[in-house]
Amino acid sequence: MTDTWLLAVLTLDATIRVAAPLILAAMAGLFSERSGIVDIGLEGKMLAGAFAAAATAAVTGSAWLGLAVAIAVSSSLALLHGLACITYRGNQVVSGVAINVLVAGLTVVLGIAWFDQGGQTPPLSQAARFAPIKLPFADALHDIPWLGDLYHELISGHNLLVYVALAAVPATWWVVYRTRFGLRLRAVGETPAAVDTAGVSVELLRYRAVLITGMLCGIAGAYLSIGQSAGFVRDMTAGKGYIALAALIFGKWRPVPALLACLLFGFLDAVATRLQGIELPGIGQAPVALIQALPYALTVILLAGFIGKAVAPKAIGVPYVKER
Amino acid sequence: AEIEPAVVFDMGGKFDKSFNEGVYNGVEKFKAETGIKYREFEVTNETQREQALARMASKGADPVLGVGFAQAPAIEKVAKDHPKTRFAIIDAVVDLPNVRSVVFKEQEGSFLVGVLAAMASKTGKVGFVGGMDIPLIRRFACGYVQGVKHAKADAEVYQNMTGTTPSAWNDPTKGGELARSQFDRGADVVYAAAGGTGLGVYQAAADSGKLAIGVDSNQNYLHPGTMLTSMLKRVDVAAYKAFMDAKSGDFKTGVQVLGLAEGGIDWALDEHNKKLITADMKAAVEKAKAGIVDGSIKVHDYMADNSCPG
Amino acid sequence: MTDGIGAGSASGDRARPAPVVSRGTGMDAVPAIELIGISKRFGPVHANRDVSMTVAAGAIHGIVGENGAGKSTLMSILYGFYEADSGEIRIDGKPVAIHDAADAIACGVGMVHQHFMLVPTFTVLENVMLGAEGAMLLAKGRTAARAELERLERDYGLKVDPDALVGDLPVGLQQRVEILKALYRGARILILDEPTGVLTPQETDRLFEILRSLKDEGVTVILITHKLREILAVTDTVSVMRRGEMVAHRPTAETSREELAELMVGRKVLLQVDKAPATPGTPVLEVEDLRIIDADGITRVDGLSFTVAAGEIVGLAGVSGNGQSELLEALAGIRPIAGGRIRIGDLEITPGRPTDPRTVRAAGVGHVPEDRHRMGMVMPFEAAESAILGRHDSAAYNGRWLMDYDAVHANCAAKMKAFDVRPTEPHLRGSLFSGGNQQKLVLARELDGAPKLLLIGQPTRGVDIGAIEFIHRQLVAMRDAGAAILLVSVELDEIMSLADRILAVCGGRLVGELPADQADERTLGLMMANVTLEEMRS
Amino acid sequence: MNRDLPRWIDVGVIPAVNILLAFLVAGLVVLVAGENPFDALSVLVIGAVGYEEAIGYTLYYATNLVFTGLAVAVAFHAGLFNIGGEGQAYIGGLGAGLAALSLDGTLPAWMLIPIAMAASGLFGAAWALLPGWLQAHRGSHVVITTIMFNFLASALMVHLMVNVLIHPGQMSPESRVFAETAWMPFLHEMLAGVGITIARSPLNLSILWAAVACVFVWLLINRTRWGYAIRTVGANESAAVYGGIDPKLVIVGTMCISGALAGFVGINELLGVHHRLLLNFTAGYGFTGIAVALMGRGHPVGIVLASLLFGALYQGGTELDFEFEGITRDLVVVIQGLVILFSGALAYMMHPLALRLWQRFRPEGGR
Ligand SMILES: Nc1ncnc2c1ncn2[C@@H]1O[C@H](COP(=O)(O)OP(=O)(O)OP(=O)(O)O)[C@@H](O)[C@H]1O
Ligand SMILES: Nc1ncnc2c1ncn2[C@@H]1O[C@H](COP(=O)(O)OP(=O)(O)OP(=O)(O)O)[C@@H](O)[C@H]1O
Ligand SMILES: [Mg+2]
Ligand SMILES: [Mg+2]
Repeated sequence: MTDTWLLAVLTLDATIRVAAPLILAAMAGLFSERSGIVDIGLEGKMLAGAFAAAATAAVTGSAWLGLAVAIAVSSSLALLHGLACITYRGNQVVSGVAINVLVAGLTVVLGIAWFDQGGQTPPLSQAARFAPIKLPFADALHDIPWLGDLYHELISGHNLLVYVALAAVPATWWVVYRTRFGLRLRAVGETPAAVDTAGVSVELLRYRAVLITGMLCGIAGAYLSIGQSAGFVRDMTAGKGYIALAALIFGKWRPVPALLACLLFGFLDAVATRLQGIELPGIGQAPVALIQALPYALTVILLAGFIGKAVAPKAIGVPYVKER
Repeated sequence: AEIEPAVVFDMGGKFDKSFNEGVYNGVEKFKAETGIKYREFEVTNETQREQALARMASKGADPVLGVGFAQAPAIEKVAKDHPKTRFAIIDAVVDLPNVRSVVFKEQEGSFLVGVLAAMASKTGKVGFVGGMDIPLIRRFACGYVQGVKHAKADAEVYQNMTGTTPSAWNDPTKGGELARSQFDRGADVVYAAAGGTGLGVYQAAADSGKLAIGVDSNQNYLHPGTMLTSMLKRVDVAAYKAFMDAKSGDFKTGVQVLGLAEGGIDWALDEHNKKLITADMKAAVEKAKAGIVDGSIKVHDYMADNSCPG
Repeated sequence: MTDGIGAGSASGDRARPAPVVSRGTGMDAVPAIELIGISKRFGPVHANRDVSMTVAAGAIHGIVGENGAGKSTLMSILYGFYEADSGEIRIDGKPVAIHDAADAIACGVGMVHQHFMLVPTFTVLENVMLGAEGAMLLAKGRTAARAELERLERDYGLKVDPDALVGDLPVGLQQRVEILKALYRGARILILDEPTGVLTPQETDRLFEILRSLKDEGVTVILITHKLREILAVTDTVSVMRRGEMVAHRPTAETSREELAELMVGRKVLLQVDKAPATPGTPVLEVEDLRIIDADGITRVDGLSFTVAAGEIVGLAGVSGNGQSELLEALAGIRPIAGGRIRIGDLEITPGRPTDPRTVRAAGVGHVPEDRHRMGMVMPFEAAESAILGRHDSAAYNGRWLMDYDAVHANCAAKMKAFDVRPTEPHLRGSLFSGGNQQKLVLARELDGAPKLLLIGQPTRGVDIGAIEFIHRQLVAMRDAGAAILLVSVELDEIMSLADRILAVCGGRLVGELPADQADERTLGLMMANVTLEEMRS
Repeated sequence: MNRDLPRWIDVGVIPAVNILLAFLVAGLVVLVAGENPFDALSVLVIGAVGYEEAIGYTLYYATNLVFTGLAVAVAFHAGLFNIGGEGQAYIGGLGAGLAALSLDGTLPAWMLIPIAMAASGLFGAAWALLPGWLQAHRGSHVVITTIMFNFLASALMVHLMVNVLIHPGQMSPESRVFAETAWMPFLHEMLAGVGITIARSPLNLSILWAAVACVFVWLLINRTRWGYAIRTVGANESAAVYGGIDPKLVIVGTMCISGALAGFVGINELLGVHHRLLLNFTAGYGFTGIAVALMGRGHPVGIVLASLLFGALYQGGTELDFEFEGITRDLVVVIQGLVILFSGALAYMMHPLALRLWQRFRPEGGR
């Protein structure tokens, strides 16, 4: 029984680890998309952040510097996206795709030029990473039945950025629903003209939104390369940006549902991992590919069955032009 | 005249820390020793394999080395078109008069590290992380399982494959998660045959204080203290020899099957892992090795009948 | 482009002007607004050409002009939404530089736009606060805003539930929110662009009361409208624009509808529809006990029965949101019905036998939708393509596989000529035509092929009087040719002058029926408020 | 966008300047990588279009991109963002492969090839059908479902190739080679048949099919009532309903057409080049198709031009990789990204400047 419980707790633990970058990226996307700027480029910004973090950490040996540079690099890409979409009113999807492609190539080119390891950064020492944090009393409380495991395994023992990811959700919620900036943000994604006629600059507002997106993506990237792993390898985001985007849409562009969607993706992934090779009653050992397809198939089913129509912010994807 | 060797790496890229990198190390060694430069190319899509090989051949390169089973059809075509050029392919058999095919008995090496894994495990549970669910990887897994059971009949082996897209070979985060999922279920030694993905597996083992087993190249140095050993597949030697033989004029074509007996497959013991390998373990593994070499231990090859016993 | 506005103000005077001293007095006082030589181009279009205008403080000033005359553009410049290419703006006698809406707000200018600038997913309170939240955190500003809203409600009688979602409000209330927004920002000058286009007579009367009380408080009001009756009713002075130029200024007391109409259009306009009495034939449309329930489960039409016969125009009068829109859509086959029966010629529609717009159209029905932007046209399409919407399958436009675009264009050009759509350019994008011309195009399409039954919603919304005259003449001609016409309009004037019979609806039910010659505004207004004829008599 | 600029500047000069800018920045990256940008550029250009074989490869890559680009564009006209081109191409290839494998022993080429082509279209369409249906009837966002279907497609393919279709006794998960009756003729072979010799390349008859597809898409979208319906649904769904068009039907139908177009990649890759079923032959063409469609502004002519540009980059990039020590395949990806950035996302960046220059220097007239 307790073994099963422990396994369940550990599965949830894995869920959180897997979901953390998705959560950060989904919150990132939320700011941009709520302001009316489509962001297919979450993937690229995350990848750039991952590379910047690992490269900096490898050179300086400091995880914190790595994080800072990741945020800076990802933010500059976000500003580039802003320049293309807000100032020059380019196609937002194209801009996002451009950033993804550019970063996929550039990280490797620079990686080879700087480290000469085929685009990888050197493996990082413990000090250059965000190590797991043991929360107070984690060991002392470990022996309490049920809750001890829960606290020790699930709540304690993650690296700092996991907690940042989890904190990002209430923070996002608070900013979006409780602050002046949030009010304007929500308005500019629905009816930019209303914001404009209210005497607030649509462009500035959107720039600020994409900047926040960039910062959060940078953290997500740093999580991948100097939190969860110990170095950068090419294309290490492996589609997480797209999954985060899917979670955002799944969550109808709202922080808490988006969080739940990320956790769901993480959970399905964690469960599928654990189902590989296990004899299923009645079926026998399911083909590996079937198990691997499970999270994606379930997402489609859930989407079709339970989630109503996702209504995007109305002005999304449309450059704001006064003189129509 | 001096030979003009060329190598075409496969999609993992020459710095994949395992298979392709092994070849890279081999040809680099050749370059360092002979001072002869070689041409190289890393393919990125299916079509480029043939294009690259043909290009090398028509530019006068000889011999041309193809890395990985996926290049077999391309080599076959190009070798037919360039009967004067000598080709070598690693991990596949191409039956042409001007092609040297080098294949390895990965199952044997996997068997050995399986033995080590079973002995090092305190829980009696060990893990395997493969890249993609393809025959070659199943061969690794199958040999490994046999080795584990050989040393500890009641041991359990968890197997995971990383994914279904090419990124499965290059997804260390996923690899780390897979390893952790096996640790969660009680495994304390994990063997990875997944290219770059393996890096995440080893890292996860290092982070959780469990043991990991490297593959292809000697990866013990990556995490001294938690890398139990590495299953060596001497593609570096195969590559080196292909070039060297061509240089010295005794490049033989035909199939070379390299196993423990031929020294093409081995396990790694060096300063990074010698603390982890007890005398018992060393004895057991050497015994198994001898048994395999002399035929008293038969390691089943998955590819022989597409199935794995037990 | 060129040196913005405010040549006179060296340093872009952004300070808020001193409070108006002279309140609503004579012409001798400093005018609240002076626009001097304003010009604005949109690409090749000269929307404003050297326009000048003066509005006295505390006055209600009207602006009239045809569609596309440049009224909205001029006001948008005053509000900082567009920047003029050249010209000067003075407020309270002082030159000001207005580069954006924030400048305008700082100068005490507020504007209620023709198309509302509201966030439909926000509450009234949030909409009012937007851009003037007061503090970083909303909670604080919210309390303050609530108090201020209450004050405005008291002072001006502007009542709205601050916590209602704007998207759920009827347009009349939405407009009130717009006015509240302006006042909340301390507007001393309020611009209203076609505010009455979407209002019922009662709502319009309420609005005018509000405008008058604003005037009493010293607020200067500029009112753009196509309805000359309203100009005469509420304004003090009026300016007329034509083709981007200012053509006349008049004190309202010294002018007349006829003069204004002529100034606007440049020719004499018939303000009254003259039509012969109807000679109704057999019923074409029969509606029996119809019930419609919308997607949210609300009953929109509740047991409605009526008929429309060939050769008559039946007007459906009602405050908007009382089921007329749903009724029209159901009759057109767009919306399923929940109960009852509809018969159009041989076509019978019941809940068990639903239909679709194609079938209905094939049965000889033309449908001019209430909202040309949402349904009537596809704005990014070229006009010719919008002109075949719903008929794109017809053999006239199709070969065996491919469409015959020559026919499509030729047909559109013919329609444009027949309905005087300007410019006569079938290749031009639909969105580039003015509202009136878009409306004429939709009408041309739906009147094509002599439909047996015409369903018409708000045929002249936002359309200038020249076009209105034309559209009304077309409808009467259709009727005389034997078509059955069901006319839904919030414009009582329009219904009374066009319809032969008038049905009043309220809450999805029929309140009563009147022959047009017995209808007057008061009776109809009461009926629309659910007072039956019997109740009126007793 | 700009009514004041003459067309030749708008669609001629400005895009050229944008591409120039992209290459300028790419040149800087080459410099960082330690090579001479001018040498690199000349290798890139010559490698892409400098000799027959290169042109063949460029056109062969472009063929794939035309299919996926058209697929994205068609869906876009209906307001649908089909990210699933990759999966649809994959499954389309499966269709072509299954047809070839099961019929190549019995049918002559003139029957087999059309059947295999049809199968690729049908399978691709089928893979897009469900996302389309879910969007139309359940409101599931097609962006998410098509992403998921990409993953599902690759899982399905790995399973089939490893467990079912693999040619026994070989390492790689590949089917047996099709009989020659299922081979789409190579262009160099066809021309050799009529006495013209050109260099060998993977270029095959599929390119004609791509041309047919372009014409088909243009006619469909711009000259048929179905295209009219597709565009109406894309531009204004309630207007479509008003006009008697059933958006659900249009959405499902459009997704199927889109999926079929993407599925045709299978013709070029499997029937045309590899002549067997294998893994990962789609190589990202589905994703590049998004960029192609958007840069081509959804118009077949634009898509062809964008495909040629990207095809040239693929091929010229391979050449770069061959020729330079310091340049790897990744630099080519960078150049692609820059091209998408400058001539796609920042396409309007030059407009204000161009407008100012034009107004100052235009031949005659003026205000
Ligand atoms: N945003 C815009 N972009 C381009 N041209 C515009 C724009 N707005 C207006 N125009 C042009 O300016 C002219 C004047 O438009 P404006 O909206 O000021 O007319 P209006 O008098 O308000 O008309 P209506 O009575 O229909 O509201 C139009 O005919 C149109 O050609
Ligand atoms: N994209 C555009 N480019 C040029 N002119 C435009 C554009 N959009 C609108 N206009 C012009 O702006 C003017 C006002 O536009 P608007 O949409 O307000 O039309 P309208 O006549 O007021 O119709 P409605 O009453 O239906 O809103 C119209 O004359 C129209 O020609
Ligand atoms: Mg207007
Ligand atoms: Mg108007």
